[in-house]
Order: sequence, then C-alpha cells, then structure tokens
Amino acid sequence: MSSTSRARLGEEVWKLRTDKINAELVTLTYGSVVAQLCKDLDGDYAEVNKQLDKMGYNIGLRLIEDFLAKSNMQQKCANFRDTADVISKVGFKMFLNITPTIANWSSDNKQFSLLFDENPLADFVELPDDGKAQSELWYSNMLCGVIRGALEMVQMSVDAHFVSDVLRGNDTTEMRINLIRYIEDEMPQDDE
Amino acid sequence: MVVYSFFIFDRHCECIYIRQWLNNTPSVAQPLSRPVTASSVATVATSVAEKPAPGSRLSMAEQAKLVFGVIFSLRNMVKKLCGPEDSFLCYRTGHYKLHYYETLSSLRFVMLTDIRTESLKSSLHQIYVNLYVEYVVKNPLSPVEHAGGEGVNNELFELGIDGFVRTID
Amino acid sequence: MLRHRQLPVHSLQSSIIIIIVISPRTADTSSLGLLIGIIITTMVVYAVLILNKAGGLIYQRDFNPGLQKLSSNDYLILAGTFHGVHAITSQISPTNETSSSGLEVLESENFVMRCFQTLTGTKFLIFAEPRQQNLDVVVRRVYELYADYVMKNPFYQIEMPIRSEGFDRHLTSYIKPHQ
Amino acid sequence: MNRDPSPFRTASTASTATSPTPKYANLTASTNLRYSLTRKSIYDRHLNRTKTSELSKSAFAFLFGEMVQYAQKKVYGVQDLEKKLNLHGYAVGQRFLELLLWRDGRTAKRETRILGILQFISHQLYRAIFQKQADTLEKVRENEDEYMISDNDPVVNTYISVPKEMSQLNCGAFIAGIIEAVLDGHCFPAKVTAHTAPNEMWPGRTVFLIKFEPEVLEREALRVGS
Repeated sequence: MSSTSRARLGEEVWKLRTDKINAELVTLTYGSVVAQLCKDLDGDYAEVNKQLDKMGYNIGLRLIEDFLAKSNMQQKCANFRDTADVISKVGFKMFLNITPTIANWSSDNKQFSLLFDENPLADFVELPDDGKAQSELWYSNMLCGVIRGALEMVQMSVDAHFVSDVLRGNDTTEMRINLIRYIEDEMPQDDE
Repeated sequence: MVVYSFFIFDRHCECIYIRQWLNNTPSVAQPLSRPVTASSVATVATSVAEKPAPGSRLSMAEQAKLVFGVIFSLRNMVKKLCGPEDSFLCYRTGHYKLHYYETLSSLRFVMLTDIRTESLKSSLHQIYVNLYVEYVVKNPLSPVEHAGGEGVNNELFELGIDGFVRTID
Repeated sequence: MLRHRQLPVHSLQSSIIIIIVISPRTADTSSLGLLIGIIITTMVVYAVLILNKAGGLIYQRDFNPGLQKLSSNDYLILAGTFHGVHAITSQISPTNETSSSGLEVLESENFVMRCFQTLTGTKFLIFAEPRQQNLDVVVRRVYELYADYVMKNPFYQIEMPIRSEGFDRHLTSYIKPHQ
Repeated sequence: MNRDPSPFRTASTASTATSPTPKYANLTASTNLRYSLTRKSIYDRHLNRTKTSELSKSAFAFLFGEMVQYAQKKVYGVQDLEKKLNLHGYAVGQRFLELLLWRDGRTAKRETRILGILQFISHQLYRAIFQKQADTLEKVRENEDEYMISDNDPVVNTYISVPKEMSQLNCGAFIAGIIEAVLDGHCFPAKVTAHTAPNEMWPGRTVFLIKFEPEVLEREALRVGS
C-alpha cells in the first residue's frame, strides 16, 4: 500500500469511524497521571519514565485490537518502512489526530524517527523548575510504551525512546524506533 | 474452476489414492508404491511419496497425512457441535477450498479446489458411485482392502477421474 | 425517537435487508453508521466463540438454538483442537501464496461457521444458519465490540476468559434481533 | 487546602480568587527552565488553541483504563480506589475551571447561589468537557445539604464493566472529582460521590451525590434572608 493511501485510510478512520472526545480532557488527564507518578515515585524521574513506558506498553497490548478493528487492516505490513507509515498516518492519526513526520532512516531500514510537530499530550505543560526534570523526565514517554506493546502484538519486537523534547528546551520532539526482530509465528504443538 | 488435488481415505484412515493437478492439467498420477497411512507415513521413505508436491512445501505423503488429520478433526467437531446426524461438507481458506464426502462405509473423498468452486458434495458422491464402485469395487482383480492404494490406481479409474475433473471445470 | 433508515444493499444477497436503527438506547456510541445495531432480518446466529492466540477459549456464548449444549470442558477441548487444525489448514495450501491464511469458512449440513483471525492471533468464531454469505459483516462488528468493551475495560486481563457485562449486553443487542 | 498533587503548572494563570491552585510566585522571578529559541513556548500560544480540538475517545478510554489499573495496585478496597480517581478528577477539574472562566472573559460571573453553581456544572461545565448536558439536576428531599446530578451514560464508563466482586465501584468517581474541584473553586466546598443507579434504558446511569459543607448552607441561608 502506498504512503498516500495510508494517509487516506488514516483520514477516513479519523473522520468516519472514530468517536471523539474533548482534547483538553485527555491532555489534563494525562497530566494528572504523570503528576501522580512523580509524586508516588518521589521525583525519581528515571523511574517515572520507566513507569510511563510500562503503562504505555499495557495500553499498546490492548490498543492494537482497537486499531485493527477500526482500521480494518487485514494484511501485515510489507516491510518496516510500511510499518512506520502505518504508525504515523493511521495509528497516530486515529488516536491523537496527528501525523508525526517520519525521518532519519538508518541505512538498514530498521531504525527511524518520529518528529512530533504537535503533541496533544503536552499542551499546557511546562516541566517542574527543579533543576532536574528538564534533563531527566520524558514527559510523553507513555507513547513509546504504546508503540512497543502494539507492535509486539503483531510480531515485531521494537525499542522506542525519546531523544529530544521541546519541553526540555530542544528544538524538536523526536522519538527513535528501532526494530529488534520479527517474532516468529507461534505454532501450536503438533500433538498427533 | 481449478481442481488442485484429490484424496481417498479408507475406513482404516489410510490414504489409498492421491491425485494432483497443476493448473488444471492432469499431472502424472501419483500412485503410492508402498502402504501410506495417516499414522505410519512419517516413517515411510519411498520415492514418490517423499517428493514435495509441486506448489507445496510438503511431500504428497506428508500432505495426505495432514489432510486426514484436518478432516478427521473437523468431522468430529461438526458431529460434536450438531449431533451425529450432521456432516462436515467443506471449508475454505483465503486460497483454497476443501470438499469432503464420507460414505456410510467410512470411505472419505476429499477434493481441494480454488475458492470460487461451488459445493462438490454431489460430485464427490458421483465419483463414489460411478467411478469408485464401478472400476474399483467391481474390478475382480482389485483386492477388498487397498493397502498402499493397491487396486485403486487402475487405468479406468484414473481416466474416469480425469474426465470427471474436466466436466466439473 | 427511533429513526429508521434503509441503506443500499451492496455485496449482500438481495434477500437480506439491512435496517439501521439509530436509537438513543444504544450505548455503543461509535460514529456514524456504527452507533447502531444492524439488523439482518434473515440471519440467525447460533453462537460466538473467541480463542486467544494460544488457542485457549476465552468466550463462548449461545444466542439461538441450533447447536448442541456442550460442557465447558468439551468447549475447551474443541477450541484447542480447532486452533491446531486452523494452523494446519494454512500449511496444506496447494497454492503458492506466501501469506497463507487458515480456515475462514466451514460448512456442514446444519450450520456455517466463519472464523476470523486477527493479526494479533485472536480468533473469532461465528456459528450461524447454513448458507449465510455475509457473516463477514457480523464478524467485523463483533471484533469492534471486542475492541471496545473488552480491550478498553480496565478490569479485563488480557488473554483471560472474558467476563464483561458490557460486552455481553452489546453483543446480545447486536445479534439477537437477527432472528 | 492544596489538594493538587501536581508539581506542574497549568498555563492558565488567570486565577479566580477562590481557586485553590498552587502559588505562581516563582513564575516570573528566576526560572532556570530552558526554552527552545525556535519553538513557541506555552506562554506564546493562544489558550483557545485547543478549545475545540478533539482526540479519539479510544485514546481517552485506554489512558483512563490504565489510570484505573495503576490506582488499583495501590489501594485497599473500592472506597480507596474511588478516592484516588476522585483526586485525579479533582486535578483535572481545577484546570478546566480556570480555562472555562478565562474563556468566558468579560461575561464570566461568580456564582453565589447553590442552584446557580449546580446549573453551571450541569450545563456549561458538562458541555465544555463532555459535549452534552448532564441529564438531571435534583435536590435530595430528605437532606437539606444534598443534591444530585445524573448522567445517563458517563463518558468515562462507556467501556467499563465492573466485576461482580467490586459492584460498589463506580469509576465516575473521576467525574465526581471534577465536580468537587469546580465547587471548591467557587467556594462551595462539598463532598461529591458517584453511584450507579441504572434504569431500564440506561444500564450505566450514574448519580453524582453532592453533599455541601455546613458553611455553604449557612451562607445560603443568610443570602436568602437578606
């Protein structure tokens, strides 16, 4: 499937098959979750990142079914480039109404970046001025976990992490996604 | 319509006949030179049966074994779900369709076709009545049991099957 | 407050009429046409089964009489068997296709079964009256309801048996009117 | 009474005098935060930018579900869980109130009567957050200090099936928290709880029970008297 038809599919699912909700409710609820973690983990931002990733992972395991059911995709992606396209143009589109830019492919086509021009999770957000949040906390880290969990369910083991974030004073918000391997189909035991 | 292959299993669950067609042109018949049963096939090393079937990753003998496993399970599943009166007719995947017909004497006829083919229930019944009974059962030279396919792969039966497949076409 | 609309009957047999009912009662508020229970007047669905990716039965429910009542243990065995058979049906494909799908439709004298396997390996089995051609519509809708009322329920544990009152309710209101 | 667990500040600083939001003293003074030179900071973007923007309800459902699951790990029993959800809602409610009042601009008015504030909640607030009004607003007959707002199908509960062993739970406690924050912000301190009250049409119908603190009723009595 071509990149443009992916984009068309994303638009279509967003317009016709997605129930909408006030964006600010999502933004503020996410903020409340992050804030709660910062409090529970006593400002240990490395742990907060980890916990956000874990929560995202749990979401990803479930969200993939919603993605497949609503997008009606029945064919596996032809390659990892195609997967990147689908993540950006269909996945992000149908859940967060954004299409992050795909960039910085590695030469072996196993790593790419998503550049977030918009990030609805981070509207209204300024990190705490405590001298360390800006260098330690990845505020939107849940997104990494979501991608990792969702792709695992369709037989791709990936690593996803942020490398920059405008909340930290960077000029871009960039997530790096790295294909570790394709997971072999689980075959039932031949019990004859 | 495309017919890919045709199997007969006897009441001992043994595969007594395999036939394959490629792109609907009759290929060389694949008589089984040695007994091939659903349970013993894995250990039998014979010439023809061990060669991968054209268009398949499996040898014909392995394929027959798997086909039997599938129809046997599905047949039992159907009877479990809908009672012993019900019978399994066919299934299709995205790429092929498997038709099944079982006689009261527990002979099982299986035909693999493309997915556009309509039900072959009556066709398989015809093969049983007009070909199997006529050319195999009534053949005085054919044994009662067909271990290893003995007595099934005679010329008249072969020709009959070929002709029949052409008419289904 | 009920509004009835008729949709063009595409790709379905002409004997089948789809009526879309927009009802303030339907709590499954998917957008547009999906708000909606689709009533296919001539269809009778007997049962719905869901298998997790390991072949474990996580949901079984009868909707209309047509199938035998089995013990829950028998259902578990049946699910496991089918899971294995499904994998083999893709192995014995006589065609050269690289992506080989397993069993999608099974027919017997008394019922037809549609099996839909998602890319994640979950299987949905819909049993219905024989000669139903449009079970694809039903199975997709069941998948959507599963995505909504099972996957989005924080009290559901992935891969475990589904005990979700919301899923039951929406499935019933979608399938029952078919008779 | 600062119930805000958040170390973050919302961008909206247009505070109502009564809102128990954190202090903003260090905002202008000496900040050590880094800002991108090429990107607009939250202070440069218009606050109405996201007023009408939408995200998928699925995204919210998954986030909310994970929030519930996380909260569930650290609680003893249903009440405790509802309390956690209430606090999350409270944090969201505080911020929504700020946004709402700021957006009302010159037409914003301070509600001083119980009925006024309850109507504000079941109409304006509900519409702003959930794109619908609350379904009913009632007074509890037996108790002078109690009111009920009902929602036939609370957005947060759409996909949730509560297991039998937790049948007392209503995750609408989150919305109760939002309501509580808005009441607090208007100086109508109250306890708000969510209760499942299904009817034939609406199996997920939820009633938010609002119990005002005594001082609210005292003040109300004074105003009626004057």
